[in-house]
Amino acid sequence: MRFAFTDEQFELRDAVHEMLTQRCDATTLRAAWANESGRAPAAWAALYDMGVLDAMRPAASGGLDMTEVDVVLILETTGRFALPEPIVETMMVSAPLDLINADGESAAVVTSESPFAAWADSAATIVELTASGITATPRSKVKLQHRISVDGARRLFDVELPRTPIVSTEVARAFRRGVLGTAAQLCGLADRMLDLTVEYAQQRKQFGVPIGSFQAIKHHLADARIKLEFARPLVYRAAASLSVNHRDASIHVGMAKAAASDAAMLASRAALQCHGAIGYTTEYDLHLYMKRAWALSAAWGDATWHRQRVSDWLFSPTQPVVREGAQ
Amino acid sequence: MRFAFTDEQFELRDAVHEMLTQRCDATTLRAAWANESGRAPAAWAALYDMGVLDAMRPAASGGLDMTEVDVVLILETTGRFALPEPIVETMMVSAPLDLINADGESAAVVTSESPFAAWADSAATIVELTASGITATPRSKVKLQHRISVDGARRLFDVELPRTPIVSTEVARAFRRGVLGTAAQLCGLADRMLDLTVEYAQQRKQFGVPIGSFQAIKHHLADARIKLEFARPLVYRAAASLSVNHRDASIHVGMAKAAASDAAMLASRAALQCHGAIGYTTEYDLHLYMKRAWALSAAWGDATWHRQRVSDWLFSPTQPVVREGAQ
Amino acid sequence: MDLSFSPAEEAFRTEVRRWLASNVPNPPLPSGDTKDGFALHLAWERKLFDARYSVVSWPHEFGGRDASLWEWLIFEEEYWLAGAPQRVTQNGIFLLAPTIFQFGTKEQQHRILTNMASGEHRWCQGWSEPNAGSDLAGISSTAVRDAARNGWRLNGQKTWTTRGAFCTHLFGLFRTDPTAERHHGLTYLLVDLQQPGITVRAVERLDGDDGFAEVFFDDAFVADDMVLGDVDMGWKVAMATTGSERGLTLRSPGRFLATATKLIELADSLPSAATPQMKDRIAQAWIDAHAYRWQTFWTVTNLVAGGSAGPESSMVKVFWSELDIRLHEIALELLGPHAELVDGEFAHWMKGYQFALSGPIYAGTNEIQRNVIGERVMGLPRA
Amino acid sequence: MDLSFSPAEEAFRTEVRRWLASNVPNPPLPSGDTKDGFALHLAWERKLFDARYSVVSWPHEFGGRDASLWEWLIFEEEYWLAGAPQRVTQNGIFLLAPTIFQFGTKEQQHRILTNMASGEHRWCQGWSEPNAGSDLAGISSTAVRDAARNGWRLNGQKTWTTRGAFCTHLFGLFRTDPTAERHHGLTYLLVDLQQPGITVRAVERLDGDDGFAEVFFDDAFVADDMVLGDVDMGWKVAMATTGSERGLTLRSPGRFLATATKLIELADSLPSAATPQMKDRIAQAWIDAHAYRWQTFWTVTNLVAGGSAGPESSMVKVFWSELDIRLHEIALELLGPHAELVDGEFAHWMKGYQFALSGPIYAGTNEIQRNVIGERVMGLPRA
Repeated sequence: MRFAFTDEQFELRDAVHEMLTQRCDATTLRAAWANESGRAPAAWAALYDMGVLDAMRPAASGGLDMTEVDVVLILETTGRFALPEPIVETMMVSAPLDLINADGESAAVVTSESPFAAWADSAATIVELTASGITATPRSKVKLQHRISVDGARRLFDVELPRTPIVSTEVARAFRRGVLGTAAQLCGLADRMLDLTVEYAQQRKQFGVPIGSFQAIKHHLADARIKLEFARPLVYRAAASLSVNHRDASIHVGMAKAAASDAAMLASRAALQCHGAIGYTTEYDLHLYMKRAWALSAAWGDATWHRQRVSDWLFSPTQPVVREGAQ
Repeated sequence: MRFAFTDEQFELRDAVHEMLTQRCDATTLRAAWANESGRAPAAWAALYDMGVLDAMRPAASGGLDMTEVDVVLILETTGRFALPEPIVETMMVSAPLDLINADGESAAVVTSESPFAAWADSAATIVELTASGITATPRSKVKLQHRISVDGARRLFDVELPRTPIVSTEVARAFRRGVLGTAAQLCGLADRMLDLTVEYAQQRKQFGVPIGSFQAIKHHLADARIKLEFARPLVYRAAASLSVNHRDASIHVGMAKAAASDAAMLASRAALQCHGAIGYTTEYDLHLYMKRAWALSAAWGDATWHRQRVSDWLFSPTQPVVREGAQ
Repeated sequence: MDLSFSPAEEAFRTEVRRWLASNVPNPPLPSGDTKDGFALHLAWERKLFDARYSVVSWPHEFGGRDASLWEWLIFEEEYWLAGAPQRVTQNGIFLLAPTIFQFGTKEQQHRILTNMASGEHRWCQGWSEPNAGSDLAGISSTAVRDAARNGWRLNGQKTWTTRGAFCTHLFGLFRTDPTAERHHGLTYLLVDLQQPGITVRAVERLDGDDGFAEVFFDDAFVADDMVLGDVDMGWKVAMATTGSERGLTLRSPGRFLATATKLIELADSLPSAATPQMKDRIAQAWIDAHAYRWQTFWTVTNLVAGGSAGPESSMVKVFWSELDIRLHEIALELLGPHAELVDGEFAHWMKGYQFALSGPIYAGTNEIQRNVIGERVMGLPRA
Repeated sequence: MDLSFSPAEEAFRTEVRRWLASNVPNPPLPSGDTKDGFALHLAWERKLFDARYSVVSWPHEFGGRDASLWEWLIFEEEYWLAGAPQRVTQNGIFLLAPTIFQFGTKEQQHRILTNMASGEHRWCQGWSEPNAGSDLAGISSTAVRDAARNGWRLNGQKTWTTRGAFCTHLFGLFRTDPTAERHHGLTYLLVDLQQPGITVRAVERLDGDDGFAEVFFDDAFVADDMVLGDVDMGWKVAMATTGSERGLTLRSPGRFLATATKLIELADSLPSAATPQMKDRIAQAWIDAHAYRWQTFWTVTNLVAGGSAGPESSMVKVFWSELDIRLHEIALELLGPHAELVDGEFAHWMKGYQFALSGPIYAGTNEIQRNVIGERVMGLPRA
């Protein structure tokens, strides 16, 4: 048993962190809210150059053959910076199945749980996960209708797909990877929101003292931090289960997404309340991360949806001794 | 619209409060835990002398013809003192239907929601509320088996009733009165637990200051107080609805019990946590009230049970415009 | 105890319901926190005023109906259940007006109130400053005596001024005695925003509307007849207003009953999302909305009998602000992946959620309110 | 990342599971917090000791197996899943022993540890005093030097001493420098309770058992060789212990996994009470129990790699103590009117609920823990 990341995995995470510090700060996010694509091209290009976009792609087709464990920290980091890019759709869902080319193009994905295709207008391929299998359609053949998200950088679209052949039956696995990637991003978002709040609470003074010295503030933030610190291990464990195709991987991923969604929502509540009015303005940066957290906590199945699946599994008559679920 | 009690109603409440201050203090409760009956005879005798036991009984049979509104404050007060007596079973359920004599004897009641007969061994009559109607059996004809409650004063019994004729069909009304009486007692219990805690937090010092000056203590208690202050109006409103046989009385009573149960449970959590270890001993009085709150919050249908009925009603296809529910 | 409304009150309810049914804008107006939306709302408020529905509880002479508290509550219930527009003039009508009735001279009342009720003058609140938020006594904007012109010269900055960008006047506290500290030496002033020396900068709110404003004072002028209450005694006057700010709650049960009703309709329209566990939470929220209604009836009965609202109003503020968030959280969960959309038929739920999130922050954060409850309601010692 | 246990570890798990299956008392022992129940538990602990399962992680020379942290965790998981008795000697084994390993002399280790592991000596904790609860530095019990007898004379009172009435020894802090204040001038002493000058009074716990004790010192004696660490440096030593007190959590994931499993079985046995909304809450609690398991695996991997547990342990303490209450609250709701019974087949749930309620209070209240998290984990300023 070794439940930890390798130095290499941390180094890759740190490299991405450093790159995003340069190419995906709050200014970049505000630019994405305003520009045509809603994206951060410089960051995306760098991720491509670093090989991140093809990390999960089979070596045979030019990828790095990495596993979910290798990339989960990277995804958490993209959440930390609220990277406005379809990285989960591209890196986690499409590339591993060779549904798109390894030349830095992006994919948009629709599933019954996430029916709106994010950044579809700038995607090369629209991937659909259906009960019967996966389809991949060139954007040119897809009718898109723009929908507006509360997160100004997330460009959503209703899609009208032509009949196209099933290109892969790995639906379950693709879906789980999408869920895992989103759960990881939510942990990063929660972490970032709490950092912003601690920083603010240290310097903002009322009644002659920093508001962070008030017990009410401390306890709000402590509760949010606890929720996050107990969601992360479930996310990392789910990554490991996916990487070995664990029998109960879908349950492990569901546990992770339920916990990560709840943690991100609690962090956003605590962050906003502890900031007060300043956090309620769009001039302050908090909302850029908070609105992403709102969107992703509901995407790819929200906490209630995944908890329902865990519940159905726990209480299914065919469920083997529940302790097995603990292994 | 006049949503308030009359001076007479307050005076009667005050008289009962004063009497219980004399005859139902913590020492009395500890005696009830230890004695054979689990009851407080002096307090019961006084309630009889004051006419309280027969307040809801028809004047024609020697009662005072009072309504639920007239007595709800009295019941709240008996909760405040954790009166170890079957007052709800006797005064609210049995006397109004003349199921027992007006000579100070007591009744025990069993329903599907409260299957254990409290203080049945000292009751004159065992009343059962069944789908088909109400039965009333002399204790001598009933087989009792003692069950032990976490509340040492509450003597519970499994009952084995002989076949007996239905003596009344007013089941629904009798049940609602039992629920209302229990909800009122829960408000009184919550209030008492919070008073005990505030008193303790004012004098107990740690770090050189009263613990009540810590924001964490204040906020725990404030939350419990808020829950209580918004449960009370529902209880009083339910009393009024019962007194006029309102079409939706069962829903109003269910709303009241759900709110009162939750308020009492939150108050007991806050009270214990703010007391710390001292509250965790039986030498301190808090547990005498807290354990009654635990028992009554589950009796006559717990919060979940009543909320389920409200939910079924709200979402029943036959439900008239919901706004009517507001009238 | 009599929980029925009188025939007269029921008749009033029917009259109000009829009038609203035929006059409430449909489709609903756009947000009143944008320039254009605000203008449309003003037209609606003018319509209300002409029908004497703008300020039903005010005296007839100022455009009201001398409605009783009960009639006012009935009006509010019907107003919200009819889905009528949010009142963009509410800060003047519900926060300033009660103070003017209490502290204003007859002359001030006549000069100010009717114009306020008609929407001719729109009032915004100037409480907070960059360094005076929860700690309101930290106010540093100054008013210096200008004897020559029989008035005062204002300098400093106010912030978080709701709808300040669309208003004509501001009411707020200014430090008139520079030697006094904290709550002392403050004066309650009524300021015309349309004058040189005042700059108003709109500030975008969470939902993207210009709901806030910063107001900068650079030797702006206020005449003596725009001082409310006594000079240097502004804190006492202001407390009366923040009292009624939390007292706003007096009017809001109808708002949450309406939201709870819409929530039930939403669940009915989304059968697959409306699981038993969601219905359980909806039932709880609906019960809470009614608890608030009856708690309000309890308070109003007491007020009508001559009682007064004390620090208990802090409990009310915490309760409704957190209920409002719960109601919207449940709706967003029902909507699942559709929740993030701010276009289409469900957009008002995300809009409402963002609005609800301000509840625990404004009018004294819920943390401050819980301190007040602990100290002034329950008698716990101050820190 | 490798989330599988080694063949050797799995073999150990199997061995433990087998041994427990054939040795765990059935029916379960009565509460270990009563005189008779404690005696029965001691017999069980002796049995564990003889099979070297009493202190698996200790060195062989003290009755252990030199088990790795992983084997220890595996043992604990199996121990709880087998429904084996609560460890009535845990305060010595899990709180004092780590401190003795860290601060004790070789001689002390040999004199004390094996007797502790066998249950020959039972140790209780003497931290709290009537005026030193959350504020531990308020300790006023004194130890005065008695040079003639090469030891110390103790006076004062300790309280909330878990199972003090059934123990033979006490470890705690006493003020050896009367001129020093707060954290200074305290010494960590190991006290034989069976001597004149010591009075132990059992105090009844919420559930009616004599789980607490007050210990009165009236010129009781402690020899120099029962001083742990340096004189006047007791606070540093004690902090190590309270560290491992919260570190108790290292062993408890198995406890909550077992409770969650029992909760699911309870729901299966009460189909009419197990509504979808209850199942939803059960699933959440089950997820939380596993979150705790994996958070522990994360920490242990770090410890095995040479890392150390810091203030993060405060997060763990808050998490498991509130999870324990949730698990039992759900069970009581499933039981409805049967919940209040303390006889019959379901009685252990009410018993467990009452036990769980102590979690947020002992070992530093959760309010204190949240302060620690805010200040030492997140870096917020002290009040």
